[in-house]
Amino acid sequence: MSARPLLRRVAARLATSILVAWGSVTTAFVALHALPGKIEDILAGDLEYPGLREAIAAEWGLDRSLPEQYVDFVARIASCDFGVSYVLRQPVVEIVGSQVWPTVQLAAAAGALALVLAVLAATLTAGRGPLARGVASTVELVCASAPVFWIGILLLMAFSFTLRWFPVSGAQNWKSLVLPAVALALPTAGLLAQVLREAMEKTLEQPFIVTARARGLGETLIRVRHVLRHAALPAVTLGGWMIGGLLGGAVITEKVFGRPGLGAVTLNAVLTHDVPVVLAVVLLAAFIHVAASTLLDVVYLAIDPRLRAQ
Amino acid sequence: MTDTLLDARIAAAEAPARRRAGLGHALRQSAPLAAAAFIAVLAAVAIAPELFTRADPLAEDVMAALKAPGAEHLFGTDRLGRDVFARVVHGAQYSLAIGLGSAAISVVFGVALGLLAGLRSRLLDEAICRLFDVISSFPGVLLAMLVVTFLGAGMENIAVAVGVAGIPKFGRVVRAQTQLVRDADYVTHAVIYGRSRLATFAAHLLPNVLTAIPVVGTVYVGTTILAVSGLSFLGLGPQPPTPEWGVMLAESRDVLRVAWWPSVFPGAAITLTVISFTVLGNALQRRFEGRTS
Amino acid sequence: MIAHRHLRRAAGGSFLALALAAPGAVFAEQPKPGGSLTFGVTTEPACFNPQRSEQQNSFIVIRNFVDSLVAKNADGRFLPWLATSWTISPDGKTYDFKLRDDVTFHDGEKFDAEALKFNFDFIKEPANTNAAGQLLLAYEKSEVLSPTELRVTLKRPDSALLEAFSSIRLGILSPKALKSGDRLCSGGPALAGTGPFVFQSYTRGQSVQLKRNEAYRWAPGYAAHQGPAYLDTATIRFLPEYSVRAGALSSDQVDVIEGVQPIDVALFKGQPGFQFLVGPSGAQTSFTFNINYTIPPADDVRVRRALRDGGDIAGLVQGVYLGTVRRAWSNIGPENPFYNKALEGSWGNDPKKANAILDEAGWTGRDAEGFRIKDGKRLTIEVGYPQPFVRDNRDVLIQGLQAQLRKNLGFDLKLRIITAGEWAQQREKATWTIYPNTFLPADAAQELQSNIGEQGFIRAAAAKGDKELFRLINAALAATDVEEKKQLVDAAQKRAVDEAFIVPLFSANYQLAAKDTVRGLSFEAQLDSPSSLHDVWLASR
Amino acid sequence: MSARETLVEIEDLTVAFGADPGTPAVQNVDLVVRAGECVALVGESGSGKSVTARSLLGLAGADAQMTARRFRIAGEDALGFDERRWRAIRGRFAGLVMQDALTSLDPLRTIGREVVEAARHHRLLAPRDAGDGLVREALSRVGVPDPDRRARQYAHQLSGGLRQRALIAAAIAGGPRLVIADEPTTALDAAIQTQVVAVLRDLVAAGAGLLLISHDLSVVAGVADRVHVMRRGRVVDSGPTAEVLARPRHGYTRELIAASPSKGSRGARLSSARIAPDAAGAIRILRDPLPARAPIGEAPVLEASGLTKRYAAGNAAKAFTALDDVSLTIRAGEVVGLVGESGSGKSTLAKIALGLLEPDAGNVRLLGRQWSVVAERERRALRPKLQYIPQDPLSSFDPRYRVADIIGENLSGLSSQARRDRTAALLEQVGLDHAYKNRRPATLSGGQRQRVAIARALAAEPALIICDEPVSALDVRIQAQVVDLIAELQSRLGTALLFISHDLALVRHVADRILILKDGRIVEQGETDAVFDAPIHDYTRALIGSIPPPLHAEDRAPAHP
Repeated sequence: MSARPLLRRVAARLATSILVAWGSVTTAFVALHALPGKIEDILAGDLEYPGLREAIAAEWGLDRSLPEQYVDFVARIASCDFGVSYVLRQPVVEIVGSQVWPTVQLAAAAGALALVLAVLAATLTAGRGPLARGVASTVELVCASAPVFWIGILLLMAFSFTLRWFPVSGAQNWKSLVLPAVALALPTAGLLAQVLREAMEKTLEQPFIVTARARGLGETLIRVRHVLRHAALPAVTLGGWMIGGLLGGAVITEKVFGRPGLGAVTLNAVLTHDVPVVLAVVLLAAFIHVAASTLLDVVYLAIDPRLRAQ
Repeated sequence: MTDTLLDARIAAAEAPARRRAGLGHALRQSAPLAAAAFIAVLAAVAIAPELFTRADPLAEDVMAALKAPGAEHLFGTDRLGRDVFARVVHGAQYSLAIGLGSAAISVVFGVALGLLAGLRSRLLDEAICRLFDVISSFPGVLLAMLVVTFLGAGMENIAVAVGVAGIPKFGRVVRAQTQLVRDADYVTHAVIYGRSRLATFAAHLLPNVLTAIPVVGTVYVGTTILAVSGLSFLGLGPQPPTPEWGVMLAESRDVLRVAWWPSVFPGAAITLTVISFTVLGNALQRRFEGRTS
Repeated sequence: MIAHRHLRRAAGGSFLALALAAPGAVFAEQPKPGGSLTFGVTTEPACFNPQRSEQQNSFIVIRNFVDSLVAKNADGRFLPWLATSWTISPDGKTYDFKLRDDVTFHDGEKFDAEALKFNFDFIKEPANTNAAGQLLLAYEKSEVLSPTELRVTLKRPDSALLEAFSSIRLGILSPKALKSGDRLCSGGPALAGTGPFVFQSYTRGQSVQLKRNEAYRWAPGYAAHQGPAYLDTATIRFLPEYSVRAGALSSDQVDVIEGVQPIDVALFKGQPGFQFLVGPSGAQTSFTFNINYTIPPADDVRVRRALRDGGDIAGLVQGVYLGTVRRAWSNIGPENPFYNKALEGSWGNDPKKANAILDEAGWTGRDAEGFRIKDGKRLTIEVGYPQPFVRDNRDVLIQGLQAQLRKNLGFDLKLRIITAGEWAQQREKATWTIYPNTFLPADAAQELQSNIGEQGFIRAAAAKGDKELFRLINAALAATDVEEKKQLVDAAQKRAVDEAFIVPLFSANYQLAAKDTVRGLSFEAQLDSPSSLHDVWLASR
Repeated sequence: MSARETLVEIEDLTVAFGADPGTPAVQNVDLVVRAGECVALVGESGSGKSVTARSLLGLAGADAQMTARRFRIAGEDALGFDERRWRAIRGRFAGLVMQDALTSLDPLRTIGREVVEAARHHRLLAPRDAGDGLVREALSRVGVPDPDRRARQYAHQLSGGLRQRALIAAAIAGGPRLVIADEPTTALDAAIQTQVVAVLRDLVAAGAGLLLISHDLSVVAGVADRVHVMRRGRVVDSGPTAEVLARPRHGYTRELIAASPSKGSRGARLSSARIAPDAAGAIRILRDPLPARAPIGEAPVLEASGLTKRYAAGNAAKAFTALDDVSLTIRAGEVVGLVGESGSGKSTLAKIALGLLEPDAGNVRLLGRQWSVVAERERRALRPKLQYIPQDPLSSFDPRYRVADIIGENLSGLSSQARRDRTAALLEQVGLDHAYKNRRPATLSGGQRQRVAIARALAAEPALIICDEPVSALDVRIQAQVVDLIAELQSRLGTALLFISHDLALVRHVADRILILKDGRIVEQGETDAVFDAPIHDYTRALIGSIPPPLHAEDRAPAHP
């Protein structure tokens, strides 16, 4: 009963992601050709060697007709061949591939932390006294409104430079993950906690909560067993956006903390006009985003039986 | 009718865990006012920064570099001896301009596409929704980076990039709102009165869809300012010596160990601005929702 | 035959700083092998292949696993390295090198005349797209005379050739590695040189792992010791942020860092437990504004001179760098034997005169913002600074000059951070206006040629360039006599400064901060940058 | 009766809330509930009945301040209960059944888990017992067929009646001796109401004490042993049910009794009803008549024939026929009642009649002209002649509009002055003060909103108004006022009405003719009295049987012997 709509949704999601990939690849192709200047120059980016432009022209088949080039371009990217970074003179897949893990690690740690913080904050303060709510929502608002890099800088100032609890940079061990993850998590946590609490308070006013109380359930049990699941629904809806935010935020956070990862690679690529690398990173991020959204859809369906029935 | 008040109060009392007067209530009331006031001041600062500081935000004095905040320099000086207060004050215009500019892009295109999707054929709706899906699949920061790679760094370019990234956010709100209004009983009623389609569109649909925009837009301007400051921080936005807040933070990062003030004040400015827009937007949202339900 | 030609250089020099920084009682200790060291550097090389890399900071890493044919000493002399000796024909067109016979590459291949010839021919071949090809413009061919003898023939005399052979950019790699294809940029053991360390692994975004080359017996002539390096292993960590690097050293996460920003110097200089070392400013050019004098308003020498003299460069350099670098008078580094010392004090910081010549040039009007105007146009020139090269607070210095010119002259010096690609395009079309740079270490005449010569940044508009300057530089490059070369290089520097084709700003140098237990740190004369870690050892505390 | 155990014993209960303790929500309430009896609390929304009921579970609210001279639950003094003690009471000693099972059962949990929760929480199950047996038993007890399958389903997958039973099952699964049912039947169709009431009655018969809360006296009349009528936080009338109904002491109780529509109220104003005791102490109801009605015309206003509407779903099995060959005619000045349960096709029929939906087959003519299956452009000129009064007027008001705008919107082609005058006249006509023209609808009460909706419909001077459950969301007295208003205006203006309702008594009060709709078909139609007195179709009979008996004795007596 529940499998079919689920499959349908996943299938729709996958179709969307293929569309996303195709759309962005096409956009990239059009952009490459629409930009002023020769494609060789755009792709060569920073550097210039004798013979480089000719090599690029050969590799990209620039002597052929546009439709041929387009088909070739799409086919290459479909087979995960993003070509060679002419700036770094390495296959793009290797460059990007080697940097995915630290970024995913950071984003995942921050996401998990944000989730824990938000759930704690919301569960402890939803529907409670005005003071607790006031304090919590103010803190959340500040967290959600402060730039992630500023939070990072403040954390560095306090815990690294002054207290020396955590290393200043790098990705050597768990300790070096703490501050970046916290910096990245706080804005997300702030936002998520707001949404969660709002949802929890709405849920707490629902009749079935009264029913549950009337069965003798204690406040904590009610929050954990009944309220949290309902509050999770709007939070899950927010999830896709959050993943995008975490990935984007990771780029900035990595810069602040001098962490390796996609951030450093991408930023360098942007600044050196390394189009193949930027393109690959952006497409990869979109792919991760779509995959995660699909997963969230499944989670949503798992939580809410009402949707499964449709 | 005298008992309506009492009835309402009792009804309120019967709903458990409802928000009532108290500190939270007072905050709820006064915070939007404070936020609106802050934004008003910010707008004034952006329009006429000279009225608020006589110091030149670009005037350097390396001999007076990194002076701590004090009577002479309210927010201290940065590593080139520039007055941080003057730079923060002059920075307001950039944040507001880029924030509003990119929000405007999102709004204009989002509203147009959202209305089209909400009103027109299923096919068009589907096409526009997929377009939104495509755009929103890219994390905003990375989309902006792609734009910068092609078009180069600069204020206009990141405003465009962030604006484009925000189109789906807006478009979806407008589309949902359009569908909501389209199917609302009061639009059906306009048919019952014998109103023409165009008249209904003008009298009910458009106004009710558009009233949602300032609400969403206000919060969104805050989000945009945040996004833009991040891109500036990465060096993709306005270039030094522009006293843009994100740029100031990027510049002052190196001296953080010895001087907190060049980092803390612009950061606080961004945060307060974003908070103000969020608080004001949320207050508008509550009023908006209160009116419709 | 002229063997081992060299220039005697002035006393003093860069190593003074070294001596000053090293605390006493160090010299009594004996070097001790073993241990590992972590070195925090500013820049993650885009490419580890020396023949391709154009990033000066990449050479700090590469030097550890790549050797050169000859070694340039701090006094300017060339010393043996992989070549034990060499002779140069009187016409300056034929070089005969005698090679060591005991050298092997990290991949086990033997180093011999054949391998050397392969390297040169490989670099020279345009299809291989090697940046180092620029250094072999005069190269015609090589002949293997015997396994230990190679004859290099030039198309024309090139006074910069030995300098080029001492450069890491012509570092020698295993022919097998070169033949293996395009992957050398990403490092790893495949990038087989002959250096004191083997490139073990590279983690992008983080670090490079180096391991001692146990077979190493061929240290350069200037090395403090022969035989294998002292350290077992070394880790190079990429820490691009100033504060992060300084923090990493002070919190014991690394042993040595490179690139210390002025305000952080006090953290280490003279502090117990730390040492602070300043490298020479001789090999690379000074940080200099190169002005495109073919485009208005900079085609008017009065505008250029006003730009040159309108600000207090010495004061700015002091203010920004807090005494850690010197203000520059020429674009050739002050510790370079070809430095024109006579230029010192000959220009700069004369706003009064600068104003007068601008008035004279017709820039008499003022607009609402106080900038000078002429025929309704503002007196404005843009500095286009490519982002990848922005470092060391150099943008800050430019902003300082910008503010002064605005205040003193009403001169609108714009700073725009551009992309490297944009710079490349500007250069191709000669549409750039001011290009600020320091140039890779090379022979002084070669440096002049690459910057302000016919082949320099202005090459696309060379027809409109300064013929006298071009003549001096070309002649210097071809000169076989050192004294003659020195005179020509001096004259070229003087012309460039007098005509304000350039505005030299400061002489860059490398700075190292390290724990005081790290011994044997030094700088390589040919590069100005830290030498390989071959001589470095760790003292017990 | 005195032998029975006293479950709840309350004297002089006052409940106030933190914000203003000066005006308590409940004042001086006395209440006793014994095992095996049903006690009802009746009152309008806001009367304090729910607060009273919930205070028995300690659930009046976090900032509720309770005082009482006596407050004994399960024989203990509950004023001193701490939260833990209360929790031991809830679900174990007393179970709570609320109004809407769809929202009162956690929609994300299966019925089984909801039912078993109280028992498990109070450790009534062996640790390893999954509780399947208990669930099965509880569901069977309230008459849920196929309990094992239902236990695996979610609330939204059950029909309204089953859901409500499941909710009751969840409340009694812990074996409580006291069941508190707060409006347990309000949202249900009449027939299902009857069934649920029967389940509750069974509980009482089995020995449980039942506290039944309702706004509808007629619902409790058949179940409750004793009734307390509450108003503004106070009990104004109480006693054995028959006693209270027969001799209501308080004016309010009388109003409640008199205001409910019935056969006897036809042609009279509901809200004018007064109760006067006769010499024997029994009550008599006096009502003012409505204005004389214009005779019903011969010309049909609306003629529909053979209307059929099918909805296709994703698969053929789910496709259903909403309307099947429905024909009806409404003549000028006639009031036609349309009765049917939810899902019977009432709304579809209304939409087709309104020209908002095209039938798959069949035809509608309005005032002799083709109305269905034509372009909207062609309908437009005729639109003013057919108006609509919805159940929930608020959603039919543009949220940006004020009252005057809402009414004015239906006054096209008038000068602004004329429009203002007409609006004022219409407001007066529907009994709203002129000052209301600047109010926003969200600030109006339910009755006032419905008056605005009526004024808006009248503004177009229609020949026919379709009233779709116009008063079902209102309290009895307000309902009476609005029904009176509609009836009065109908009488005076001679507008035909199609009056759609699930409330048979109400339809009987207003309609000349009645149509019974079931599963998309008209199963019975005819003159109102004829249908009520001699129903032909089984379904009609069942429907009529499910009407609670009239509250007042006078109406209970057969009018047509």
